[in-house]
Formats: sequence, C-alpha cells, structure tokens
Amino acid sequence: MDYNVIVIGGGPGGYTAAIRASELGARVALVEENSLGGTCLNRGCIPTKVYAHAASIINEIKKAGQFGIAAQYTLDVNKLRAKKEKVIERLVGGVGYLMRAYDVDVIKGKAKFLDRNTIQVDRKYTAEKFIIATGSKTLFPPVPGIDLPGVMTSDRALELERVPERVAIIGAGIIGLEFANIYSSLGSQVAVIEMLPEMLPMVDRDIAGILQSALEDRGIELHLNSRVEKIEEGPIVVFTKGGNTERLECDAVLVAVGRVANVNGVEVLKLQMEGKGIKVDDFMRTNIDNIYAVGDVTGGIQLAHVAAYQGIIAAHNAVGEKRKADMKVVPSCVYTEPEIAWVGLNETLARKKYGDIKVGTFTYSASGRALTMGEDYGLIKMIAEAKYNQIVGMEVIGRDATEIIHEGVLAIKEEFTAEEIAETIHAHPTISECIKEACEDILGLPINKVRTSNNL
Amino acid sequence: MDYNVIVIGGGPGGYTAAIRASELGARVALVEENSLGGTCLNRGCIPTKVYAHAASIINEIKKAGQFGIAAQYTLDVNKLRAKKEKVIERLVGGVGYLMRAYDVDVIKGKAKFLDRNTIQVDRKYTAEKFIIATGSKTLFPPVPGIDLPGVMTSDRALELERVPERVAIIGAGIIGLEFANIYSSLGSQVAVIEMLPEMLPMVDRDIAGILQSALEDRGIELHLNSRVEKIEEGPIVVFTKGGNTERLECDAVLVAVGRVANVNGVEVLKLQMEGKGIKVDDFMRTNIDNIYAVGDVTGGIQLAHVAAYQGIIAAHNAVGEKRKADMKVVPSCVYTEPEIAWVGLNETLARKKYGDIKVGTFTYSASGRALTMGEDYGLIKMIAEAKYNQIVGMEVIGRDATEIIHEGVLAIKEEFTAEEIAETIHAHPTISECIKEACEDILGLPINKVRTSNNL
Amino acid sequence: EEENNQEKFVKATPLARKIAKENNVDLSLIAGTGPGGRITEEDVRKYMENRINVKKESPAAVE
Ligand SMILES: Cc1cc2nc3c(=O)[nH]c(=O)nc-3n(C[C@H](O)[C@H](O)[C@H](O)COP(=O)(O)OP(=O)(O)OC[C@H]3O[C@@H](n4cnc5c(N)ncnc54)[C@H](O)[C@@H]3O)c2cc1C
Ligand SMILES: Cc1cc2nc3c(=O)[nH]c(=O)nc-3n(C[C@H](O)[C@H](O)[C@H](O)COP(=O)(O)OP(=O)(O)OC[C@H]3O[C@@H](n4cnc5c(N)ncnc54)[C@H](O)[C@@H]3O)c2cc1C
Repeated sequence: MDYNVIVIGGGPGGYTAAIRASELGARVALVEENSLGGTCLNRGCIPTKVYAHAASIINEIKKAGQFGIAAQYTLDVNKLRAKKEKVIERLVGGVGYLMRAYDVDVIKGKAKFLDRNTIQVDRKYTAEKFIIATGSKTLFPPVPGIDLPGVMTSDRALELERVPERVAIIGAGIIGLEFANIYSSLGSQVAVIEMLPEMLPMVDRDIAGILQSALEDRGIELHLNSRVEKIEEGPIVVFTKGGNTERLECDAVLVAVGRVANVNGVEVLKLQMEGKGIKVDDFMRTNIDNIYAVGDVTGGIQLAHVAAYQGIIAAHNAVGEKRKADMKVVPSCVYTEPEIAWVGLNETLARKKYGDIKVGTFTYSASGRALTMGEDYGLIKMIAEAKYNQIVGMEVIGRDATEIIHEGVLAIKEEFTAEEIAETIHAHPTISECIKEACEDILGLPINKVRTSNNL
Repeated sequence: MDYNVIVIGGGPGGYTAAIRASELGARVALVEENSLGGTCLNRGCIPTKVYAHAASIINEIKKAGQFGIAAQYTLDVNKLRAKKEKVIERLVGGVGYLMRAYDVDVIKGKAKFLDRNTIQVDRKYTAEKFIIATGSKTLFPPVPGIDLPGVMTSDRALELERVPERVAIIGAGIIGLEFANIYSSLGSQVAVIEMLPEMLPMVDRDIAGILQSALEDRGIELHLNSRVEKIEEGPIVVFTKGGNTERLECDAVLVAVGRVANVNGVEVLKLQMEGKGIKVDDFMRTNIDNIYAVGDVTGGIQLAHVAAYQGIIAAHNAVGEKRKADMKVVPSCVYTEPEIAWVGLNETLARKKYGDIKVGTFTYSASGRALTMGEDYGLIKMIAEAKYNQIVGMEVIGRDATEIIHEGVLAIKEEFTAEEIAETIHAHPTISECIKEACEDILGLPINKVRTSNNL
Repeated sequence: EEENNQEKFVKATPLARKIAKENNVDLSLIAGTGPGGRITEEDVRKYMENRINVKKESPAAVE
C-alpha cells in the first residue's frame, strides 16, 4: 500500500484529519481538486468574516458620535475584496505549510474510488484507510428563473464586484442573515425572504426577536412565511405571502436556502447513505470498515468546527484507536450585528427533556462593560434543569456572543451546575461576568438585577 | 438593634454585600458618604473603560484602510466626557434602584464607629453585624512638587477637560498603562516613567514584551528603571535613569503609583491591621467577631471583582452561614490595546511550584478569526503541570483577551486538565478556539501549528 | 469537599460529584470515561446500577 491513510478533500474536516493521523504516526496523503482549506477558508467562514468585520467597522463609525467622535468614511470595495483575498491566501498558504511540516503528501486532482483500497487521481494510489471529507455545495431550489443573470450563490456573492443597490436574499438561515448584515452595512437596501414562519427556529423567540428588531431597525426588510414562486428578468423575485403575491425588484438575488453533501467519486463503493449524506457511526466509520467520512459530506451539522472535530475522531480510529465522537455539545454562531450564539438545549427543548427547568437571564443594558461600549442591547440566557441546577443550554445575543458562548460550551460539556459558575470570580468589567449573574439568577441570588421570581 | 447588618461604603464590595445579605433575609442598611458605586463606578473601572472604548474606536478607524474603509474623524472631548457622565449616571442610578428593590436603607453620610454595635452618621445606628467596605484612595509618593498645578490623580484625569499635548505618567501599573493607551489614542504624546526594571512583573516576559512593543510602536515612550526625583513648575518631571538625570517637559503629569486602603471612622475599634489594610481571615472577619471587612480596605488585591466576591462571602457569614473565600483563582485584565489578561500561575511561578510544566501556545497570526479582523498580533499561553496536564495558568495578549480569559478561569477553578479543553468543540472562527489549540499543543497534538518540541 | 491530598486528585465533573454525594458513592472507586479519565454523571449512574445489581444478584452476574 502507498499510504496508511489517504484523506479526500482539503477542507477543515480533511486537513485536520490528515495532520492528526500524521501526528499519530501514519503515512498520510491528502487529495484536493481545488484549493486547500475547502469551503471554509476559500468560500465560507473566512471570507464572510472579513466582510462582517468591515461591516462592524462601518457600524462602529456610525455609532461613534455618542463618544464625541464624528467620523466620515468612504468604502472602496476593490480594496475590501483584495483584503479578503489576502487573508484567504495567508490561511491557505498556512495549510500548505502545515501539510509539508507534518509530512502529508498533497495530491492535486479529483479522487475517484476504484475499490475499497484504491483511488484514481493522476494515477492510482492505495491505502489501508480512507477518510472522505468532500464537503458540500450550494443547494439550488427548483424555482423558475434561478439561472437568470443577477442570481448568485454565496460563492459568487463573495466576489463582491460591487455593492448592489437592492439585494434580495432567499433564505433567513445563518448564511442568509450574515449576508443581510454585510450588504446592509455596506450600503445595500436588503430584503430577506424566508419560507418558515420564523427566523432561526433553533433559538428561543426572545433571542431571535432581538435580532429581528435589530435588523429591521437597520432597514432590512424581513418577509417570513413567504414562498418564492419564481424569479423574473430584472431580476424580480416573485413570492407569495399570506395569500398575496408580491414582486420585489432588485439588482441582485442571493440564494441561501441550504447546502447539500458533495458525494462524488465514491459510486463504486456503494456506500450506505442517510438522507443525501454518507451514513457514519459514532466512530465516523461508513458501512465499509476501512472507510471513514467526516464533515459536511455526512449530511450532519454543517459547521467547520464539527468537520474538524470529526476529522480528529476519524484520524484516531483510522490509526487503530477506538474513539467515540461526542456531538452533544456543539456551539453555533451567527456573525450578524448583534452576534448570536447558542449551545445545548433551548428553553423549549430543555422543558421537554427535563420537565422542570430554571432560566437565568442578564441583559446588556445592566452590564457595565456593555454600556461603556455603547451596547445596550443584548441578552444572556442560561438554562438549567431544576433538580441539580445542571446547565443544559446557553443562548446569547450581543457583542462578543461568539466568544463568551464558550463558557457555556465548557459548562455543558463538563456537566457544571449553576453553582460552579456563580462561585467563580469573573473579571470586572466584562461581558462574561453577566454569565455569572445569569447563573446567580438561576439560584435565586443575582446581584445586579432583581430576582426572577420563578427561580425563588 | 436597628439592623441585622450595616454595610459601610457603597462600592462594589459594599453594595454587593448589602444586596446578598438582604436576599438571605437580613434587615440591611448601607452607609455612603459620597456617590453609590464607589471608586469603581464613579472614578475607576467604568469611566476608564468608556475612554478606552473611545480609544479603540479611534484606533479601529486608523486601521480601517486595510479593509478599504478610508475614514476621517474629529474628537469632541466635551461630548466624550458627557458620555462618560451618562454611563456613570445610569449605572449609579441602577445601584440606587437595586437598593430600593432589595429593601436596603441607604444612609447618606460618613460613618464613624462608637462601639462594636453602634455607628454615628446623622444619628446613631445599631446593628448586630457590620461589613466595612470603605475602599481605597490614591497614594501620593513623597516627591517634591507633587502638589504643583498640572499634577493629577486618576480622579482628576478622568475629568478630561482637554487632551493634553504631552503627558507624563508616573507608574506603569495597570492604571498607568490604561491611561497611557487612552491619552495616546486620543492624541497626546505620552511618556511613562516606572521605577521597576520591567512593566507588569506578574506576567511572563514574552507577553509583557508584546505589549511593550505595541505601546512603543504607537509612539509611547517607556522609561523603565527610572526614579522620579521631583516635579518642577511647568510641569517638568525630573527623573534619574541609569545614573543620568533627565528632564521631561509636559503639559500634565498623572500620578499612578498605587492606592492605599481607606481606613477611617473605625479608630475606636482598634482593629488589627495588616500592612495598611484591615486584617481579615478567610471568612472576611476582622479580629472583632461581628465585624467583617471586604475589598480594597483590606489591602489585598485591589480589583472590583475581588471586592464584590468578598462582599458575597461576608454577607453569607454575617447572616450566620460559614463560607470560606477561595482566592486562588482571580483573573486580572488590562484594557490597553492590545488587551492583556491572565489568571493562575505564570511560567516562572508554575515551574517553582510544580517543577515540571508544559506550556502550550497559539499566536493570533495563525488564527482565522484574528486575521479576519486585521489583528495579527496576539498570543495565548496555557500553562499546565506536567504530571496530569492540569491547567494552572493562562495568559493572553490580544483582542478580546479580557473575555476569553474566562475559559482559563473556569478551567483552573474546576481543575481541568488540557484534555478537557482539547476535546471540547470550540466554534470556528473564534479567538477562543485558539485556547483549544494551545491545549492540544500541551498534549503534543496541535492542528494549526507545528508542535512545540518540549511537549512531545 | 476539598481534596486533602494532591496525589488523590479524583477527576469528576461537578454534577458527578453532586450525585455521588447524594448517594454516598465513593468516587475513587469509579473509572472515569470523560476526557482525560474524568468521571461523568453517566459513570456514577452506571456504577450505582451495578452496585444495586451486586446486592440483588451474585457478584459474578455483574460483569
Ligand atoms: C458562506 C458560508 C459561510 C460559512 N460560515 C461558517 C462559519 O462561520 N462557521 C462554520 O463553522 N461554518 C461555516 N460555514 C460552513 C463550513 O464552511 C463547512 O461546514 C465546512 O467547510 C465543511 O468542511 P468539510 O471539510 O466537510 O468540507 P469543505 O470545506 O467543503 O471541503 C471539501 C473539499 O473537498 C474537495 N473535494 C470534493 N470532492 C473531491 C474529490 N472527489 N477529490 C478531491 N477533492 C474533492 C473540495 O474541493 C473541497 O475543498 C459556512 C459556509 C458557507 C458556504
Ligand atoms: C482609575 C482606576 C481604574 C480601575 N479599573 C479597574 C478595573 O478595570 N477593574 C477592576 O476590577 N478594578 C479596577 N479598579 C479598582 C476598583 O475600582 C477597586 O478595586 C474597587 O472599587 C474596590 O471596591 P471597594 O468596594 O472595596 O471600594 P470603593 O469602590 O473604593 O468604595 C468605597 C466606598 O466607601 C465610601 N466610604 C469610605 N469611607 C466611608 C465612611 N467612613 N462612611 C461612609 N462611606 C465611606 C467611599 O465614598 C466609596 O464610595 C480601578 C481603580 C481605579 C482608580
């Protein structure tokens, strides 16, 4: 055999698996037909965050007047796009450097399985174990006119040739909302069209409601319960909402209704599927025992950190260990303004699972740190089952949500009760100290707020 | 007796103690001669952070060009000062509201003990238990000329009547460095004069070194190993450095060499002292068994979150419980740019205590999230003893340091080993995920960096 | 609650500790399955089930 392990796909799932397998002593190759770093670095997490940061600078400038700072700005999209390219280049270069440092052979090209131990790329390569990490691609809904000029996927939108005057975004999922925030901050008039009756159905309504008002306050139109019927030349998005047909004229349409597993080159293996993804067990093993699959291609939670985690699990198992994936505690982040992050169970799910629960809250409007930054809207919720006060969920909306959520991540993963957080000294003034306050609220003993009577 | 508990001083130590004692069922009064909120809200943590945020907006504007955002600004100090006043007013008002909500009687005036159960304010008040939380005040070093016009304490500096052209700051402690960052960002030419040979001696030199270069890159002069001899009219600061005498002409001098316990009104009690503060045991009890003391007045760690924590401990004990203060895990934060935060043992102290240690690091220059925000300097260090890989210290310099430090706070407090953090899924892209990388580095299995050979 | 000996450091999650205390379970008798061998709630519950089984049935039936 040429290798102990061959990884197919160089996104966060694949390159992480390759590095870990190498660290554990395996001879490893990684096949990538495109650019190292996958969707995440080239067309996903990273470019969207560069634009989101530009958006946040602009919003900070707009709000700076309250601090006596009167500022004017002009935006050069070409420079902004160049910055995005530079960041991508640096990170993709970094992955290449790591491949060399960890002695992973990078094979350029599209891999196709010939049998359970052989793939064809430029030539045949054999390995004892394979890890499939071929990711996902944009889903195109079967809507007439979806292929008209002016209709884009996120890949195309990230090219950001110009800031369109009016953008319609189809889908209010994480990607749709992040683009809504970006376009609107850069100056577009944005409308979001969502089929479901609510935005972000996985978080509680109080949290989603704050985001909804924040976006609407910034002039973003939200059409919920709205079904896109077709796109006409213009482009014009035609959708039905409460029985009425509406027509939305715009300069660009972004389709962000979801992504599907990118299963390719594996036909000969006849792998067992689950939905549209490759079926795997807790050890990231497919039904063929020397073949693992990780990340978006499994059709599970489509997040880079999930792909990377699964890559690590698969690497350990591919070299002969037996490590089980623990997918109970996975944080989700939305990089809008305000940011949203959550982990574990929301109130509804927690009540369903535990019956009796306690919810502790703290608002940014009572946080010294938030007020010093002029951020007076934001909310932290800690959710505990009522018997031991075990923390089972956390939701945050507000500045730094995507960082401070990790206190909840650790707490749930390590089976903390509210007491542990309440009795831990948190630095003042920080947003994180509000997490402690919310836990004290669960215990009926908050300091900087009146007690939530349900918890007494 | 008029009350079960009387608290003296309305800062974070005092008002927190009063609320908790009331929550636990006591009849409580709080005496404050000045404004509720104490040093922290009126003259400390909060006003400095408003200015620090204004500084960060200005710095963000200056760096925005890389994102294609060309911005110009003008600063109106009067408006900035008004914003500070407004934030203080809101938070002080909030403490007043809480006092009413929790039925704490607020007595205006200066308290003076008459005996162990009686104080004199406007009239006599009696209580079973007292909690002394009278805080601290600026220390004036015995330097000739310290009372000349143009020489200020932090209280005065926070009035910010104007942005002085040239400022000399005596003392490179946390307060001195935060003001150096603020003044320099607002446009002053800043020089800091420090007696010790190094800045922030409690953190490791690699971390302090990054801050030092960052400050120097921004044009701040740092004079270490320098002793102020006198201040002459001008003002001119005269100091000796390596045998030479130097003269620094400036427009304002800020004295930030430390703060001393504000022990007053307690003379008759003949309390046992330790250094210049009131001596307390682990239960926050003084040598008189119905009298507790908390916060800066005890001469311990002068931080608002320590005062608040001790206030909670004292409140529980004052109502008859027996709760011990655990002061092993206290985070410290410096709100400069970049921010610094640390908790637990630094490398030197960890090596002294455990002999064998492992240090895992991760730099912001390899962090996707940091790069998307244009932040390429920053460093995270996780320190573990080598036997169990138990996390014993954490240090961070870089954006969001003061928030992400809490992962280390929880980890040390709850006796985590590096495995716990390494095996917890962290969201991508975040700065917090670099903490996981640093823990993987401790275990010899990092992903996005080459392994630190010492940990193999 | 406080560990009196560094060497006897028993790694258990806070919830596992609470449940063990409530049920008089000696944590040092349990092998942890969490990260780095930390004892989890599930470990304590499994241990307790087995302990009950031990009482009801013959010791050999446990394995
Ligand atoms: C706009 C957008 C924003 C996002 N933002 C975030 C975010 O902020 N946080 C987050 O966690 N997630 C985010 N995601 C999702 C994240 O990008 C994916 O979950 C992640 O990239 C999945 O990683 P992966 O390794 O499974 O697959 P991918 O990253 O998709 O990588 C798969 C790789 O395999 C290669 N490949 C496929 N087939 C073959 C073959 N036969 N031979 C050789 N190579 C092949 C592809 O070229 C590709 O490089 C975002 C996604 C999008 C689209
Ligand atoms: C410029 C500056 C910045 C700071 N930044 C931070 C920071 O970012 N983070 C942090 O944690 N700490 C910070 N600190 C320190 C923090 O402010 C103190 O540690 C904290 O305020 C101490 O709280 P305390 O309750 O012990 O006392 P104080 O806050 O000092 O409150 C004592 C109160 O008691 C009153 N009082 C005194 N004697 C009497 C009497 N006899 N009768 C009635 N009332 C009386 C005083 O009027 C005062 O209101 C900063 C300090 C300064 C000066």
